Amino acid sequence: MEAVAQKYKAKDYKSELKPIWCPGCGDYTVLNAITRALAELALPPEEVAVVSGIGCSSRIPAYTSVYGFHGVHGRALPVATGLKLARPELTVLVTGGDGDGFSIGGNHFLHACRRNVDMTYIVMDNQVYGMTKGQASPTTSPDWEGSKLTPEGTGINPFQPLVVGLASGANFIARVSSSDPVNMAQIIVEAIRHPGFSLVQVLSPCVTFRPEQAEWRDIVRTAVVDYTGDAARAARRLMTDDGFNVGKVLFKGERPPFRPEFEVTDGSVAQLEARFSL
Amino acid sequence: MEAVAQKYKAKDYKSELKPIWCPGCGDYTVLNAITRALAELALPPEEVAVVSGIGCSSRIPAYTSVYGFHGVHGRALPVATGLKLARPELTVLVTGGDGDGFSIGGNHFLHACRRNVDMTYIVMDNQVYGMTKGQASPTTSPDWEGSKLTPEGTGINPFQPLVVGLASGANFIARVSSSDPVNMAQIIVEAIRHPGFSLVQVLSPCVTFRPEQAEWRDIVRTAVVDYTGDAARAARRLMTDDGFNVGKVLFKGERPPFRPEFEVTDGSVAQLEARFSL
Amino acid sequence: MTVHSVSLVIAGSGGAGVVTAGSLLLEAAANAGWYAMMSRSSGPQIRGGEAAAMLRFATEPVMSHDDSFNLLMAIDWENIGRFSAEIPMVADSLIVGDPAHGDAPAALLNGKPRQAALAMTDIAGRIENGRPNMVALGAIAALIGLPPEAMQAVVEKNLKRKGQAAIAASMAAFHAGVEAAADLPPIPRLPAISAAAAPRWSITGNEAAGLGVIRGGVRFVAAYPITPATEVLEWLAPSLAKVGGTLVQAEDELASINQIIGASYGGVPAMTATSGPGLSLMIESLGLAVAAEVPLVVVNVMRVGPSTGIATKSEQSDLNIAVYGLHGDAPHIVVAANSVADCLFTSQWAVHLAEAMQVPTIVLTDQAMGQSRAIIPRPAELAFIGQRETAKQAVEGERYKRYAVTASGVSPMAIPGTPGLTHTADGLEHNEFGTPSSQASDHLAQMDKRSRKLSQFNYGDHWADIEDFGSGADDAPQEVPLGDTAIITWGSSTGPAREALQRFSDAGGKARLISIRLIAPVQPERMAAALKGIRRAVIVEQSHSGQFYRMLRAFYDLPAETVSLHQGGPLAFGPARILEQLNQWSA
Amino acid sequence: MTVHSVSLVIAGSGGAGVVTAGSLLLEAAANAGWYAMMSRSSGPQIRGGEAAAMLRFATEPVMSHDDSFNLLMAIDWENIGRFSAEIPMVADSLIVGDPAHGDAPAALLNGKPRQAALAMTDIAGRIENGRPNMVALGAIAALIGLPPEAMQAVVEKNLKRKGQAAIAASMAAFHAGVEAAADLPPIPRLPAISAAAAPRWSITGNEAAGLGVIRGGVRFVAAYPITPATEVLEWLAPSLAKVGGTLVQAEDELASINQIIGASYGGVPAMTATSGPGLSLMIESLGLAVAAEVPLVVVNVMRVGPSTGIATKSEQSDLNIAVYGLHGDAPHIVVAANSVADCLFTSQWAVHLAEAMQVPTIVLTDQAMGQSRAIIPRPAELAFIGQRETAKQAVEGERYKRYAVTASGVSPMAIPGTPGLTHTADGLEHNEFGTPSSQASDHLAQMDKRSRKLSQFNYGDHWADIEDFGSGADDAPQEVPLGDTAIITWGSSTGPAREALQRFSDAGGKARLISIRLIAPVQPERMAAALKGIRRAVIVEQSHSGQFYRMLRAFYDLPAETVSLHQGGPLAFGPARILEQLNQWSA
Ligand SMILES: Cc1ncc(C[n+]2csc(CCOP(=O)(O)OP(=O)(O)O)c2C)c(N)n1
Ligand SMILES: Cc1ncc(C[n+]2csc(CCOP(=O)(O)OP(=O)(O)O)c2C)c(N)n1
Ligand code: SF4
Ligand code: SF4
Ligand SMILES: [Mg+2]
Ligand SMILES: [Mg+2]
Repeated sequence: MEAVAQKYKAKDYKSELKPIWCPGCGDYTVLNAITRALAELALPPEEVAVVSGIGCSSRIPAYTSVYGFHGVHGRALPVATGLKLARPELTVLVTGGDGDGFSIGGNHFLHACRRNVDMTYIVMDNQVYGMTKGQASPTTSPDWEGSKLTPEGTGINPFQPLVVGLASGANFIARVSSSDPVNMAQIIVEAIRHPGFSLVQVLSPCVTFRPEQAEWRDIVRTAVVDYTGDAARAARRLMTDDGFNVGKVLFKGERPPFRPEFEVTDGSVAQLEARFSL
Repeated sequence: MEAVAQKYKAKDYKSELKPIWCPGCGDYTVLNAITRALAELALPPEEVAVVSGIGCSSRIPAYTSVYGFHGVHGRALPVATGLKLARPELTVLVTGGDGDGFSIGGNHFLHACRRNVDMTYIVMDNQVYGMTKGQASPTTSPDWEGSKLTPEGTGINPFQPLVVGLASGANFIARVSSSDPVNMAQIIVEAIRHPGFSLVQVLSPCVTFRPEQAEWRDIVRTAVVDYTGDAARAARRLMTDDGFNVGKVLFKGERPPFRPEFEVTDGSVAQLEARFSL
Repeated sequence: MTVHSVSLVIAGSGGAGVVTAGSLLLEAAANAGWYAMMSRSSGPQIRGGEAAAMLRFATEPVMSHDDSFNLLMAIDWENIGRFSAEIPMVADSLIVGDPAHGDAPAALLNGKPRQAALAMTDIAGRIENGRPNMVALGAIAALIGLPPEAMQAVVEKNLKRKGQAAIAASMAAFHAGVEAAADLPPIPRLPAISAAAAPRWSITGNEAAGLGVIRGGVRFVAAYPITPATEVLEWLAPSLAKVGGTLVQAEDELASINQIIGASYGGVPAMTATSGPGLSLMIESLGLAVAAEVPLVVVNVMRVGPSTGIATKSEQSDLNIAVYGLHGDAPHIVVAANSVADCLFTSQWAVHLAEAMQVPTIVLTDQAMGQSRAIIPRPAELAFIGQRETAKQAVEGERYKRYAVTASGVSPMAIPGTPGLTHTADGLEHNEFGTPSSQASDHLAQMDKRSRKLSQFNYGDHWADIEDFGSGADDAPQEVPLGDTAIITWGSSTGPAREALQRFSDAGGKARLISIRLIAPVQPERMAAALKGIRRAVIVEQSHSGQFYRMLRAFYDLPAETVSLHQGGPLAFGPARILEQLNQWSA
Repeated sequence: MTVHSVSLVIAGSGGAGVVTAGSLLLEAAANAGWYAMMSRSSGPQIRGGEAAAMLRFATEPVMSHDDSFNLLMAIDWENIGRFSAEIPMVADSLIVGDPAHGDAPAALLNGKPRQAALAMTDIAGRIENGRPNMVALGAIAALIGLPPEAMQAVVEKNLKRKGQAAIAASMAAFHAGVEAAADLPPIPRLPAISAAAAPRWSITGNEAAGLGVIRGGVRFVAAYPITPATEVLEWLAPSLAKVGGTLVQAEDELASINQIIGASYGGVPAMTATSGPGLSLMIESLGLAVAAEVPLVVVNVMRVGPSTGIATKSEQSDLNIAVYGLHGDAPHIVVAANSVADCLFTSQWAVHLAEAMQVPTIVLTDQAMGQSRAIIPRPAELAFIGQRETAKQAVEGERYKRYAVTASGVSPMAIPGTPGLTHTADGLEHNEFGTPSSQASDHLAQMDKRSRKLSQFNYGDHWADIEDFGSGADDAPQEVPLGDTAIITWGSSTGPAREALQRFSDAGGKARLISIRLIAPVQPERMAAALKGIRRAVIVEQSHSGQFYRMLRAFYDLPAETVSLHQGGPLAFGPARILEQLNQWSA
């Protein structure tokens, strides 16, 4: 970011609360990137809201200094939808995990992509339920035997968030790695700026229950192609990639965001009542 | 179907109950096609189960003579999943509507595709909530103004069931029209025979709340290309088609169905208890 | 013979236009200066099929259906027998059928009603574009004393777009029916009332609930359709648009409840409407609204349970889930409307309560009142506007306490957009700042606060409708009741209870009605005052297990002699059954 | 000074191995012929952070924690003050800390406990591979009278894989701790018991619940993780595999409840486990299981509510949702375990009840018992195996009635695969065949049947544990109780209540314990018998609003003098608070 004095610094968007996260958790970087992005956008903290569900990653709101809402497991997107529709002038971010967003919250994910309300959804994908101490999430590979709940592995193909997001109509799709917070901040800036529903998948390792994810840092590579606006083409790309192409926007759509008409006529409650009058 | 005497006739799979459907409803044809398909497969009625949620289309089970389960709105797929996993020898069908399956039931749809349990899901898509008297469903076009709930149209892009099904891992995908019950029956036969999760979208008009769908009969055309087993290619095709290519299988995958190991060792409850003994 | 009220049913299959005929009659009754109520019943078919419109007309506002009907006018008989339990016909009753359609089904004849024939098809056939249902209406009008002018005005209004010829044809059929009625045996008639009567509305309970929340200030609604609540939402969609609000259709009830949580957190009063199955799905997030202290209103239009039950029929059996359904100790508000008209008051009041206390509020209505249309006196203006205590200004050097422990239990809420007061609202247990805490002391402080704000609020007299019946009864209930007997009831059972009490007092009895509107939090002191001097009570409700009775037992001291009258839906209590209990005591 | 029980806490931060130390101690205690119970508490961090292991040792089975602890052994002090409310230290108590880590936090000193120093770090440092927590264990063993051999055996077993050197190092540190304890002030000691004592198990409540359902016949489990129920599922996953069953991880609780409905409809007894938020999401489909009459078991391990509340702490506040949470009138079964050991009995019984009556059954346990490990006497074999009444053979010329109205209310169920008995199970109201019906008569018949099957079942003596305390008390409760006082309680509150009664009777008092296991359906006749001769009752529960008390009031006739002792979580009732109430009466 530029050297000139900014109106806000990243730390202006941080609260004093000490995260409950394990040392080394990828989510620290995400918190940093979000605060950097907000500083870059110079948004007054009171005009930003961060909404989340439940999970380690869903703890983000309270660690920021903006308005936060920490709801129940899997329901962050509808809360954010209601908030943004009722208060279109706010900048609304949603943060959460792969379990919160793609397991219990899968239906809202589908319909949020489809509805295309102007908000940015940042999913910290660690391919595990961290908060409940290490069970397989939808993005976990079928042969991971680290969970007591599925000691032989789940045997189920992983959920592909970006492909499903695209198929459902997300208007902006990117994948980033928590090992590159500066790039992540830039992509979040873009995501927030892009109208409609923006989806940012963050590869954010869980050092405690998936220690092998420390390797991600070395596996990830910057995606070679630039984004496309053609959904069918993006779909083919995403369906054939291995999940480690990061650092770039992968799809940008042009659909106008959903914003119901607040057709403020000169109507009054009295007029509504008149219709019942005999 | 063949002229030789069959073990079962389609009518053997019908119950005596008179459907509550409106005269002309597309669902009558679907009921016929399902019973034809079962006859073709010569499955003993007691070895078949049809599971559904709530909606006009979800009434199918009671109109058949097989085992039926009519559950709550949106939850047919998990019921069927539990049933099939517990009783792998049964043939399990799931029938329902676009609202039941893609609105309230969307999350189970995603995960059923992904989990790939061996069953066949037949969705009667009429782009409306028939049972509750005509509201927009996820597949309704954004500018349909026929619902009092969304008198200006929903303004939301329609859900693309086959694209999302494919993106989530469905192992067999087809689209058929209720105007061609013979073809539909054949495709249902194929779907049942194909291992894993099979998705059959039926364009099944709601004559009451979407009378304009009477035109579908004339609009639909038999898909020109044959199915592919390449998901990325299928995705591109499905994302660019207009939804009226019917009568053919569109995708067939080779993923083995999910069937948890019932590792029946010589284990006994006593052995489990021994682990607590001091 | 003129009476206070006349009850009749118009029934027929499919295209018979039963409901249209009923609606015309209702409107005509209003023109005649009467009050009226109309409910509907129909077969299982999605569209078409048999239907019955049950109407009651009276010279005073109609609160309930009668125990039986004076008249059944059957356009045809197809499957009409299916309604027999809902339309009791007694010896005095008159069944009129069209000979062209054969005989009345036996199921309708158990009470040995009188029978008569009206050749509706024939008569209509003789008039160009004449329809049997208009002939039926003519006969009905003649039988019950409805002036033809009253119908003329309605037909003109409703058929205006179809042109003069259509109006003429309809009225010709109507008048032919009036004439033909001369040959029919009489049924009770209502006296005509001056048309200059008090101003009146025609409204359903579902519309009234929608209007109520708009009056209360709701401007964001999330919707997922479900019978019999859909009309609340369908009425709201275009109406909200007219007053600067919006309705969004959600993907399911989990989404709709969370959308309104989001909107309300954003400062816009919000609501949704649903029925039992949908309410079940909202339970977890209602708890979130309790813990995070987000005001909202859920109108739950009850239908027959359990599970999918009977979607189109009424029962008062969601009391338990509404009051006790949330996990943990989760204080919230439950209010119940007790008539079509009261749907307006109660839902408006609900917005006021929710906003004032930052708490989710469930409004219970039911299919019987929600889908019934009534002619009611024009409702009063109400002062209940949602008014949330907000924090507007940061205090220098002080960190904002979203969940400040205050004497009232209400903590001023900062709305996003307010500088200096950013915070995170949380469903996890938290301290005053909203920071998650697992300390017993924080849990206790917040639990106390969340229950205190409800217990200390002044609900005024609205907690219940208390009415004394019997000579000497005044408008306002007396300090000491006239008799020593009370009916305690709620919701839709209030109408029949009121009517039973009216009959009881007409026969010289004295008793008190207590119809509870504020179901939770309970009001033991107010109840004790209302029960002072009461020795005997009968608890009336439409639930198989007596949910209301059990709840009263749990929280109130009831008179030593208390009888629980409960029955599951869909049949409502007739006033007679309640009266029987009262009479038993006075015998 | 030897006593019946000794209570102690081991606390420390992060890697201090507090929980490991506690577990070793627990096992060693078993070797010494003692009984024991261990619960845990930890800070908000996902991993690491401060932790405390609370242990109580006794010569008889341990039912509850004591009011205070005899000893706190702190490996270090970091954030340990946070536990002060959970680990009351009184004047008699001894706090032992390591001088290397400074002073004890003030929050722990309110009760003015004695303090002493033990240089664990130093001592351990002098031993190769010596660890401070083993030094602590040595000191504890010496203080409470645990024979070193008992620990030797445990260390050998647990470190076998690490080799002889590791064992030697650990035992060296342990013995150094034993020696160093000579300088510490004394605390109460337990007498050693012959190792040839009755056979014993070491088990947690969550494991016991898992074992119970497997014993009852469950072979299909659907799972969605949630604290503090996850261990039930994690224990079941590999265990089911060993007995020919299976566990499937579902996408959410809506899916898990419906998966088990499907499996059970398929004839395989099925269950899931969850906690408050998950139970909320299952509510709608529990109603489906009621209406469609599908047996299943849900083990709900309660945590602090409302909403997400405090996931890791205990409260008895899901009683309401479990009993009343379903919409409509939806009769089902709710049972509650009242100790770690009883989790086994009650969950096994639950499978039996669910299958016998084709009804969903909720088992309530809680975090306190679910996540506590206890040394218990080996549980008895139980005859409760799920046995469903099935229809096996079509009757010529008769259509199968899935929902036949029978005297018992139970209708023989045809399992898919059975020829000639195909039918559709339905959550819509239906007639006997299962055909949807909106007739009041069908609704009533099915409602009656569904409630009759629960009310007519013979639950035997298991509905409650009834125990008389006081001289003359026998094993079996007397026809007429010894005293005129009773404690009525349930679940985790039973342990402290039992202990209070023990102390009360040790001091010459007489009173009765009624711990209700069968929460719903209620058993008014059995309760009336149990309360015969009782004039005073105290109701004990861990809920802010007194849910259990209100439920008792709603359904039972309680003694005229009834006191409700209720408090929200996470702090459990100490026996002393209950005893105080008893003493107040006897004074
Ligand atoms: C209704 C409900 N079900 C289950 C839980 C338990 N739970 C809390 S967080 C979580 C999973 C979190 O996983 P993810 O979203 O991937 O977040 P992470 O902790 O990995 O960042 C679960 C299952 C809950 N809080 N509520
Ligand atoms: C939890 C719940 N919410 C809402 C409903 C009301 N409902 C019944 S069917 C239905 C929609 C059915 O639409 P679809 O699945 O497309 O079936 P169709 O009638 O069009 O065949 C709805 C919303 C319900 N029964 N349960
Ligand atoms: S458990 Fe995993 S996801 Fe959670 S805080 Fe620790 S490292 Fe991060
Ligand atoms: S309403 Fe539509 S979907 Fe339902 S039965 Fe009638 S035509 Fe079919
Ligand atoms: Mg995760
Ligand atoms: Mg549909």
